[in-house]
Amino acid sequence: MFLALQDVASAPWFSLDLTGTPDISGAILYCFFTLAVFSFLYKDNPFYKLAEHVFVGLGTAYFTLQYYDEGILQPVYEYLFGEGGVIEKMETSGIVEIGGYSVDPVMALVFRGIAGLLAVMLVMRLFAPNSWMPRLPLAVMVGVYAALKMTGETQSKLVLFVGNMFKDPITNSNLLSWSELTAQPSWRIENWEAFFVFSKIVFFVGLLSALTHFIFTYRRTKVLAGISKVGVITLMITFGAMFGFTVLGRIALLIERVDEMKSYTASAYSLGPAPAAGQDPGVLSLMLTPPILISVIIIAVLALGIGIKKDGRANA
Amino acid sequence: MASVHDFDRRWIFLIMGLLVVGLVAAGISAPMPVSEYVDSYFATIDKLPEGSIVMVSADFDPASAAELLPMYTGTIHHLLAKKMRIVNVCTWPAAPPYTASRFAEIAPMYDAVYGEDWVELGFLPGDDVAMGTIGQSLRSAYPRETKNNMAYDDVPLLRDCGDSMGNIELLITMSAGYPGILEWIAQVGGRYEIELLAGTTAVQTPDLFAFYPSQLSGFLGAATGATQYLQLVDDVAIDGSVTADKETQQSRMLVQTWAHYFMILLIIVGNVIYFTGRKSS
Amino acid sequence: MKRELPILLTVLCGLGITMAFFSSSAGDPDDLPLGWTKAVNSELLAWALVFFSVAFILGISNLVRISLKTISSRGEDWPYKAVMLIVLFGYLGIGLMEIHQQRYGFFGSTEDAVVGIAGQGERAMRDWVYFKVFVPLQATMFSLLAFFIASAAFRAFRARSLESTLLLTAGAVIMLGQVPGGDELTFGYAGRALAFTMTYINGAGQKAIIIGATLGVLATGLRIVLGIERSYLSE
Amino acid sequence: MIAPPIAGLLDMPHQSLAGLVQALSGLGELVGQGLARINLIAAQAVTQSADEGAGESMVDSLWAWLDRIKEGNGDPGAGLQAWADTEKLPTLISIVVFGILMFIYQRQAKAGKEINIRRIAGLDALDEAIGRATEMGRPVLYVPGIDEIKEIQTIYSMMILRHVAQKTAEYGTDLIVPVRDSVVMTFAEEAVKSGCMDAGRPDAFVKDNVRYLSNEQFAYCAGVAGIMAREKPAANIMLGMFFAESLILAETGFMSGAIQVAGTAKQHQLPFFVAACDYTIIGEEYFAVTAYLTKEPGLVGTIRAGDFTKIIGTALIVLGVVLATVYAETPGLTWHDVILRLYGIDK
Repeated sequence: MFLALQDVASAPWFSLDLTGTPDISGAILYCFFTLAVFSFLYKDNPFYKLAEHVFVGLGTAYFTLQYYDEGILQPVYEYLFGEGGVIEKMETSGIVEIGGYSVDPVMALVFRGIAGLLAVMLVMRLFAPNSWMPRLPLAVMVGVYAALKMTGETQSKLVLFVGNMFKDPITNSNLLSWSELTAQPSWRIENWEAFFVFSKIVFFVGLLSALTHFIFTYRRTKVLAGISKVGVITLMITFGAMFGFTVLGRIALLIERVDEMKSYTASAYSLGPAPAAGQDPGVLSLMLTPPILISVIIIAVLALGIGIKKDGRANA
Repeated sequence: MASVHDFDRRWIFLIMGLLVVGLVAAGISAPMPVSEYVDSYFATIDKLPEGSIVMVSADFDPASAAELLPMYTGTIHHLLAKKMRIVNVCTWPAAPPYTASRFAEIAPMYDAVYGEDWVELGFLPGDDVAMGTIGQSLRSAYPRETKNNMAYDDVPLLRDCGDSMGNIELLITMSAGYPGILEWIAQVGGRYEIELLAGTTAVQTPDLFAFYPSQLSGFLGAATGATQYLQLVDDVAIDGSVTADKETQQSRMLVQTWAHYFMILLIIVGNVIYFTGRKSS
Repeated sequence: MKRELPILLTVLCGLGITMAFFSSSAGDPDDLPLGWTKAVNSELLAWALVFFSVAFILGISNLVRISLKTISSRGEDWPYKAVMLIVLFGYLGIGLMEIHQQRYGFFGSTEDAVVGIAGQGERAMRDWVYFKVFVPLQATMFSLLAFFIASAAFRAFRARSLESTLLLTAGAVIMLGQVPGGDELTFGYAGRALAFTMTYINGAGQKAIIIGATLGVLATGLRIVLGIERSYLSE
Repeated sequence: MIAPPIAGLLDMPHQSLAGLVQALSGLGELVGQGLARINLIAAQAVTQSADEGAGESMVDSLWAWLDRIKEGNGDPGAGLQAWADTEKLPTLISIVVFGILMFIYQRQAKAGKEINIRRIAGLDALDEAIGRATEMGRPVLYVPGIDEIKEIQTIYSMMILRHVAQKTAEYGTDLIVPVRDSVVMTFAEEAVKSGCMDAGRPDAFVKDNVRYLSNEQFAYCAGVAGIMAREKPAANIMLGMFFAESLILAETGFMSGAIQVAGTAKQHQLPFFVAACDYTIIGEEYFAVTAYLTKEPGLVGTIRAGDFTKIIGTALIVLGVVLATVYAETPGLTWHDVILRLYGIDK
């Protein structure tokens, strides 16, 4: 069979070793959840609902564990009570470094203690939804992150960003990626100096007109509206180009999915009787591999479901 | 003629699905020409002396693994084949299982020893702040490694790293989005004058042209880049260990081409329907 | 007081972080007059991480509350909600056991001899579920985009007006230029058009959006840090 | 060297394309030559003034003065360097200048100076969408993006949510808010509650309609897709920070027949919203939403300050490009350094 290209000698039913041959029970789960999500393309159905709810449960649990470890155990428990932690330093009268700055361990304990107190206040929401206490930790978070973003983004996306634009002045051709682009075999452009200049002008006209489009409060004179129109054109080409550029990445995802499914069509994963050594496993064996078996089941159930009840909820 | 809105888009889904399944099943592959960015990515790793310490940051999750995992695998093969020492970090919470399983599979091929030839430091929360911390002091970012929970100074490789980025020759990131390569450039690349390489998804690739080659010594862009890179790595990796991966990638590029043709056909058909529909009404 | 205190905290924390950002980092913080701001910065970030992590309790309780309500009233899709809760707490249970076992060791294992629940590796069970269930779900959900991008192109790429014609032309040319076959088909012009459009037009459009948006971030951030903006805290 | 522009057009079909490109190049070359000419003249003028001695010594003394401020009198721990990160000074100056502008315009607006905001189609559509949901008796779905509260777009989305909640409470329409993060959930609850309060209908707040789904990006996405498919909201409002899930949400919403308004300042996701939604609020427009909806003078003043900054910025970019061009052609000039360094460029 053309599908069973690569053959694995034998697959165990269950194995925690993630580097060896995947186990059959895992393969069944893997194929089921993949195909169940794909079934959403046809319409909302029980398989998708199951996959969705499992996903929500599992995703929440996975993230909770990560942040329990990195956000509670490490910065609170390990930091205070762990090996070389604040408490140990208090006994040995050492010094705690916070962000490279030396702090008395008692102070460090007090600071983290306040954090713990505020964290408890946050959880108070559960018991007293209208209490003012949870607002305190929320206020801290907003203050911290708003300041972090304001300073960081102004620096990187405004000041340095605008500054760097002049590093490729109009007439200097070896400073921008133009000559580098020509080296990509499929993206070659002859290194015409003048065309390069022309491109730079396109760039600056596009940039300035698109910026003008985002002026909101000045009266729209004919000139302003005209420049803004050029800006809209630039933005539309930008969107079209980005859309087209993204296609490659998105289709790669689908191909990888199909490839993974294909790898489970090897006879080692077949639920049917094992073929004798050196024998062609046959069509039945292939039909009984997880991807094909499960997709047949899903398609059959969905097709029957349509025959039985037409509840008008198909999302056409 | 049916109007555009009456058309059941599930036909498009079906044709797209069948096209991809059919072509993947056929599994035809052909080699690709290698672009400059990929060449320079490969050369940057290749030219490093034996035993150099390289930090590899896995900044992706299963969703982007389709694009980035082949690059990651290829890079690990390449580094270990060249006898580099790898410090592995993650700024995405869903990445560590991937890195662990990759190393478990690849390291034995090159007789690499944990703690000496490679070390896994695991996930560090805080996005770009975490990157800043790593740049400032690796020891305070990771008091312990993640695999065996050993203290920083008990690991020979980390002892050699010391505390600053100074002993690390190269930083490679497999970057799926935020936080990723742009944040590494801002937080570490610019401040510590360390050489940077990146593997990125298609969506991010256009952002990177501006950084090459001044701030970024090379990059692998999307599936195209991964394919080209694996072609190169195949020659240095231990006998044929990445050949299968390479051929898979090559055949995937062919599927890509046909899927793109299909997209363009869709646009043409969509416009024909639109214009004929408008005339008749 | 109850009204002003949160705003005061926001302003104080905001100013602290801002000061730390601009204060000198040339040298050891201990020797610098504003070195303490680095400590404030570092400590506040740790706080935020703690709050963020603790808040998972709130999210999970919201999820559980709504699900339990549905289950107890036998509302629509209640069996699925039950499955979700089982998966959630099952995985949490496995994970908590493995984390504590790995770090502090219990059930007879010591810290040095880390033994997972099934006896293989420190996070064996967690990773098994991760690779067999989490990975296919996440990757497949993402790969739905391959279909949606096709249908979105089919619907939106119509030459209705000047703008949509430009959108469509740019998209189609870039798609051709991206794949080796498409580039050859157009004698390499699609590839050149791709390079030109991505670098210069796309570059200009994106930079304009980024600059504009950053001004918005600056304005909003400044209003919050200075305590002018309060509407997010139900003032 | 450039071939004669027209010649290429007469050749084979695909070569004629090359001709077109070359013709454009010819145009570019003309412009380029013109610029080079201007450069030359400007350069000569500058060199002359430098020869006269005034320019150079002034610049030199300026630099010396700045260096003294920066480094103090050689003592470690003295001078500006010990207090502030001198590389970040341009950022500090930008923020302070913007802050001053903001205060000036806010005062002006509050004093009654009329400032109008131009029409933004996507925002007019917000009302339309909520109205339609009310007519159909179906809920409104508000997706506040998927980022955590650390993203300013998310904080801002909470402010818009308050207005949307006010509208839906007035109309008596259900508002479903699925959130990806627990902290955002608490903010969203507060915002919806306050919105209902603003409308004078505190009873309209339904706690179960603010739903935490999962911190996992695509698990959240799967959950929202499920809500769209099952509860069939008549209007989907998606405002905030979005990543790859944008198109999954927008297409699923389209398939369920909802009217869709989306807005984000994340440039990567805008193409998908433009393609799949009925109305899109692009980039900075997103940050003008609350000002546009409330017409509150303080907020409008902030927008005005932003506009003014853009005008200054545009002028600076033009000036900078001209200077950088001149500079590239004639190295050795000194006074450009001053302005170039202001933009954060070291030669």
